[in-house]
Amino acid sequence: MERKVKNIFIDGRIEPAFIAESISKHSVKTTIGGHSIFMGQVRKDEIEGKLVAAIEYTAYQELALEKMHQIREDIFQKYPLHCMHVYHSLGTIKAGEICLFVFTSSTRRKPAIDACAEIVERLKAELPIWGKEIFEDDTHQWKENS
Amino acid sequence: MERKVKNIFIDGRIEPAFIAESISKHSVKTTIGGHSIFMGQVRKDEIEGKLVAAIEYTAYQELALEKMHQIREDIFQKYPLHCMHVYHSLGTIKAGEICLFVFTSSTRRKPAIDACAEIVERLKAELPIWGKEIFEDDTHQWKENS
Amino acid sequence: MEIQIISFGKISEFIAHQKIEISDIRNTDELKAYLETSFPLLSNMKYKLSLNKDIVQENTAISNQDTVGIMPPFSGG
Amino acid sequence: MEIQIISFGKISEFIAHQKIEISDIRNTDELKAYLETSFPLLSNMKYKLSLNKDIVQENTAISNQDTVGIMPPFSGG
Repeated sequence: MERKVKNIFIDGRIEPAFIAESISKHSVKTTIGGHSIFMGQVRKDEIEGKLVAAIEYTAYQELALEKMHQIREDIFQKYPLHCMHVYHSLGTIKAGEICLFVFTSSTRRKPAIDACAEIVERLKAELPIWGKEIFEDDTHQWKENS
Repeated sequence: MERKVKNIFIDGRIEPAFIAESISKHSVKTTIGGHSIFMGQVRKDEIEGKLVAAIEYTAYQELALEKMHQIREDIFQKYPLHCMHVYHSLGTIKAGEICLFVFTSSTRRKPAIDACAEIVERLKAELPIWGKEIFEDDTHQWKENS
Repeated sequence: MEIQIISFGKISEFIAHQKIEISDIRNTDELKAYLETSFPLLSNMKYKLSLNKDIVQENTAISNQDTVGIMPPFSGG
Repeated sequence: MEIQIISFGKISEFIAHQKIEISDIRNTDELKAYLETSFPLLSNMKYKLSLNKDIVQENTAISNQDTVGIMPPFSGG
């Protein structure tokens, strides 16, 4: 069993060009028939009259990567995937920018679609990552996943 | 009720750069929190010892666009989406290239994910589109969705 | 009356687009029987008809100048 | 013995990273009670502990030089 723990953290926003590059790399994998992608984007939520300007993400990185490694192994056990890529931003991500990118690929469409959805759920529930919502007036509140 | 029937057909493969551009355009829509994407990629399947080199797609375009319009309306009725984009290739798409791109966005993740999966299912079942699998020796067979 | 026949996918390999003159065919069920006699390969296949811009779900009357599509199972996506 | 305390998210605003000397605390349940007394804000919050590189699921023995993380509910993604 391989014990290579992959890094998932990226400083700052995830660029659409990075996503395109990631998609491009799969054109040589000609047993893939379906790709599923989920992206999280920072919302300009209004909370008690104040607008969210950005979310500042921090993580307990060591623990998060260890946990993500377990999730990865579980998902590969459960679904016949060719590829699985996960990236999460750290630092300040402005409203409208992308902070999460999950990408799965399989021969037929269903495993990619189901695995992608399950990774997003597990990642939100299990990874020690915290988002601090920074309002336009520089006050803040801590986000909580429901 | 708007009666604008959008075109979904693209000549040739769908470029990763086109997908990136489509993602970028959503950064101004700051009520979006989640994006879901499905992409279909042409597989180099082996069928009775021969490898698929490409799929040539044709469609009954008028009918397909009409049907897609109905699917679009059904999906917007059923899910609280901000955006929905669908593109399907026509013509010859080589193994490893992308022939389908479905992109949905919503405030929270679940509607985008569920709608995207449902659009893919309905599109495959209901749109009059045909794929001719062209083998490396230039013979062919017609694909059938299971 | 005259109707336009268009065909797709696998079926386009043995039924060309064509105008046909029909006299005693009034609806899509009758047209199916006619087509399967004229093009025997069709009788062993799964296919659907379209009538103008709709997929035919049940037997439907045909009018002069209608366009009928003959469509094998879909395989988009 | 001495343990290292690290804190995250909202909790990092009132508990700084620190080394603490504990004599009569042997496990994570006892540590929780100690932390909630020392930092009263904590007793009104949902939080989890980590011990070294694991999230604490049940009462676990603590050893000298362990690292304990205090983590509010996650909000990644």
